[in-house]
Amino acid sequence: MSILETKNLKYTYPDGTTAINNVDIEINKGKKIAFVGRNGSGKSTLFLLLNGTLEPDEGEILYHNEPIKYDSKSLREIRKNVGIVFQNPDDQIFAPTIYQDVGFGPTNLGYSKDEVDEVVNNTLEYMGLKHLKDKPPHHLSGGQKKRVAIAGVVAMDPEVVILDEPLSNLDPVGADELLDLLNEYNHFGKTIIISTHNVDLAYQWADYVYLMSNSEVINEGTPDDALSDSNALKKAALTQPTYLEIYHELMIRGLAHNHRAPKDIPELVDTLKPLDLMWVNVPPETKVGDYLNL
Amino acid sequence: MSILETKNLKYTYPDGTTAINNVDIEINKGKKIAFVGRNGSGKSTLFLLLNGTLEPDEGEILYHNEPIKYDSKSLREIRKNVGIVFQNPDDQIFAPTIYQDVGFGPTNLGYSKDEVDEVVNNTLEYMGLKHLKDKPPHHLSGGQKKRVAIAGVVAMDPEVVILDEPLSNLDPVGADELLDLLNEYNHFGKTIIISTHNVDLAYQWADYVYLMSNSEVINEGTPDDALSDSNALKKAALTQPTYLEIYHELMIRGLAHNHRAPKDIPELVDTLKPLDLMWVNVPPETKVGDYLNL
Amino acid sequence: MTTLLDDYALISPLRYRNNWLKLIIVAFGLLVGVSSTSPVTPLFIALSMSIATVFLGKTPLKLYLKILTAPLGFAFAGAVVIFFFFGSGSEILSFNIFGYPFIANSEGVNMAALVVSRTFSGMCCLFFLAFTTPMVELFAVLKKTRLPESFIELSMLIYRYIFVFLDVAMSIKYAQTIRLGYKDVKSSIYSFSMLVSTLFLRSWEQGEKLYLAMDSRCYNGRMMMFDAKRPVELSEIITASLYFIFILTVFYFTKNISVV
Amino acid sequence: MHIMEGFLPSPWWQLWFAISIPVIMFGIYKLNKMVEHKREILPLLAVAGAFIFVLSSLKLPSVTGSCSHPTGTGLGAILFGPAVTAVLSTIVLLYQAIFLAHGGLTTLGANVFAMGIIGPLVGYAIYKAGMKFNFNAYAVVFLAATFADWATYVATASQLSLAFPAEAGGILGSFKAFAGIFAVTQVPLAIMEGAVTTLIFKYIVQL
Repeated sequence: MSILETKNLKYTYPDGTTAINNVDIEINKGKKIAFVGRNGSGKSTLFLLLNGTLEPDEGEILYHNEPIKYDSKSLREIRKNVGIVFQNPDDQIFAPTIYQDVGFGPTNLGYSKDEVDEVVNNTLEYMGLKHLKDKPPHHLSGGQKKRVAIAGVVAMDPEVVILDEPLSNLDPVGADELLDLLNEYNHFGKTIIISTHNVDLAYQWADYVYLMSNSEVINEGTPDDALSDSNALKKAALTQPTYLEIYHELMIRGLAHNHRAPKDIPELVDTLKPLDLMWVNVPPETKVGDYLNL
Repeated sequence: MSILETKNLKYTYPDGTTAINNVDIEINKGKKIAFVGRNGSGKSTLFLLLNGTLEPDEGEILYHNEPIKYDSKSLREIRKNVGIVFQNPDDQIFAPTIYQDVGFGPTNLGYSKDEVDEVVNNTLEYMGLKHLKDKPPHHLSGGQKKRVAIAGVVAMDPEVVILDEPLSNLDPVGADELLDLLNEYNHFGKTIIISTHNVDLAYQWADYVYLMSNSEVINEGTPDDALSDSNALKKAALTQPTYLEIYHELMIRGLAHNHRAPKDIPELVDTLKPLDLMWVNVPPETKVGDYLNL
Repeated sequence: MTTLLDDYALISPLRYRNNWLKLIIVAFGLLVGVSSTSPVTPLFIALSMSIATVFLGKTPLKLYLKILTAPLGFAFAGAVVIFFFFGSGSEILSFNIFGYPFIANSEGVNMAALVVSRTFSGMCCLFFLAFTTPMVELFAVLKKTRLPESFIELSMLIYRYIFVFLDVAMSIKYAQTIRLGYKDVKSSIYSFSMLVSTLFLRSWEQGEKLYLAMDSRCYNGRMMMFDAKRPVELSEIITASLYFIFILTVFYFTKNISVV
Repeated sequence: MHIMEGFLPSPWWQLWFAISIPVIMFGIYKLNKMVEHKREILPLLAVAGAFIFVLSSLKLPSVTGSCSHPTGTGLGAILFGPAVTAVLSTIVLLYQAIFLAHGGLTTLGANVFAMGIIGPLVGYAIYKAGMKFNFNAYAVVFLAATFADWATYVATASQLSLAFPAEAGGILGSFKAFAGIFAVTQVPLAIMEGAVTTLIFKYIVQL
């Protein structure tokens, strides 16, 4: 079921630079989608178009198969349902305490005081932030701020959550925690869109990948497909995902099974042809007790 | 030859949290050194101690085997020679144009106008920024800003350049360009220190690695040594470098040579036992033309 | 580095006491201090507020003393003027500097002592408030006082961005110091101008991002208020009342005491 | 430098509140109208307020030896008008009192009058007059910001001398003394604030 769709989208900044050109995408419900591309390839602009903050010069955006309208009532509707988490949490957290910040969206949606209280408490609990609720944002670590920024969006109960470079500046533990959280949220049927320049992340995490370069979508498909075309990747100035690259090297040398593309190290090792089950063609002149040179 | 050395260094923030505890390090001339650890493990504080910005509570820092003194003349000397590039370039580019920004340090060193001009032009040339020299910094891309920030430090001709998370927020191309630049600078005999939470980067790039956790150095050595001890890595909440992990998996299954630890994909694939040169022990009952089960 | 008292208030155990009670105590101290006619009562108030801040509020004593010296510069500079120029009465001290006569008389000396003690007392009351009641608690109080909502909203947004920009300012200043930007007066002025300009640009950009962030979360002219329940206990009311009576008694019996 | 808590005796501190409050009320009225008309102004006011605070908390080492600081109100008046700047200054002064122990609560009225009302008014008047006569915009901004800063400190000195008139020469006599300490030392800083504001203004024009 398509939630968001764009048709022939084009957007040019007031100074004349084209930021989005000819973009056709379709976001399906409950999926994990990654937009992969270099900085400046148009990902962030596309996101601002998707929640109606920017208005396209050409083409249209369909939300549940209806074109977005740009009057304030329709915009509220779309912004409630398509939440954006920006890259830098300091740009997004503006209230004096975590509790107030997470409550900002629900309050503006017109929830009653008790409803706001319930939603905020549930969200904070869910995001593992309850103990921080009375703290001001500047007392939090980078990873905690990131989660508060997400909580502020999640509290509005959007259908789609868009995250711009969600793992930037997080260390490995922080990144893992955040991915777990996103996956869990996705399990509840929410659609999640991220942008990243990290092909490994997109390859391991996403259900569907859009490869962007120079304001256009130049490739799309499952991660295996979209991220194995080396011409498209070259155009996007990116390289293959590490595991995929190793797997291809192994395939070329005949060392790997024609297995499905490996997503982690155990899977990668499993693609290797297991030596202890290998059949060897013994040359006719072999004598009993000889060593065989394969 | 040791340029910087710390002995039993300890630093506590005014609010009582210990940021550096019992740190003994030795930085040798012309090396590439990486400090690896999670965010908040003390790397940035250590850097501010190394160039005299913070004064340790206990222990001492030796610069060319002489303890650092904290009078303003000695501090000038140490700051000229130990340059720091912070993580966020926006916080360190403050002049109206790139040219003025890069000239800031040399001017403060008391160079004449002509000398400043020469140094700045050379540095900009070297960093590939010449075409941007009259631009205001806020129009630059992230990668360009990073290079301007480095140019501002390099223009003071320091012996040691310290970079805090140099690759953060750079896309793969930007990251590669920056690493090339750092390696080239290192070839001219400059000592380079970086901090990172990216074990893969430290593993592939550094000559020597310090692993930090909880304000302490918990392991050190060549990247192969320092980053293969899984207990220490676990304590630091990090994982093994990808190539090393795959290599170890292969070793466990007897699929790899006891090769030196691989640093890139070709090296990794080379560690695999080449099947066409493998010696097989043929059991006595084998007949000519049989298939052998290894 | 700039120390903001708010950071200490957030971790003070007194944060969780009733905000109104704290405000009433502070208001009482301020008003009695500023109305007193002898330096004795202000000194009593200063002492009691300091004790409360350091022992009940768990403010580090070293920090408290350091912060306390900051206003003294202003107080003494102002007091010196009053000392020599204000009022009439018997002459106590007089001398000439470069031909200008400096004459201190009893009224001036008394007024100077009074003003210094009032400032001292007022500052200690202010410190008690600042070290035990973080701004996030005061927003709830402001809301209850029916100040216009836009004023409170603006205060809350300013509060948040003060810390963001302080961070930026500190980082830039570090970067400048490391490149020897504050080695002498001339370079300090130059560096400071650039710091301010950069900071302004960053603030301006942040303002645009902030609008974007508020708008994409359906901003409709409403900010959420912090509304913590901080019940007041009977014992606290009794203690506070006893304190008030004590101070008023001191006030009454010492009102005619003067230094000279 | 603002007047410290407890420094102004009755009835002076009440008097300054009485004068400042109506101005602030008018400022809030203007603020509401502005925000209603153009919602994106609120975030800009917020960052401007935070900027003014941070500016005033950055003490300049070794310029005059006193703890003078820039006020930022000249720029505020040019950008948002004096009434709204008065509201911003009030919030900033409140935070300065509570976060930095700089200024005070009973003296808030007096400080708002000096920094939030007189300063912006002087700056705004110079700016408007200069623009009307088509003087060089940068020169006008420089003068407006310089005098907005300086007027703040002259106003502070006046408030102090009104409360503590000298025996010889009365208010004027003590004004000389207070101005010597608080206003004359501020001259270099006021000029600097003017220069920096001009620089900032140049940036804004470019954008």
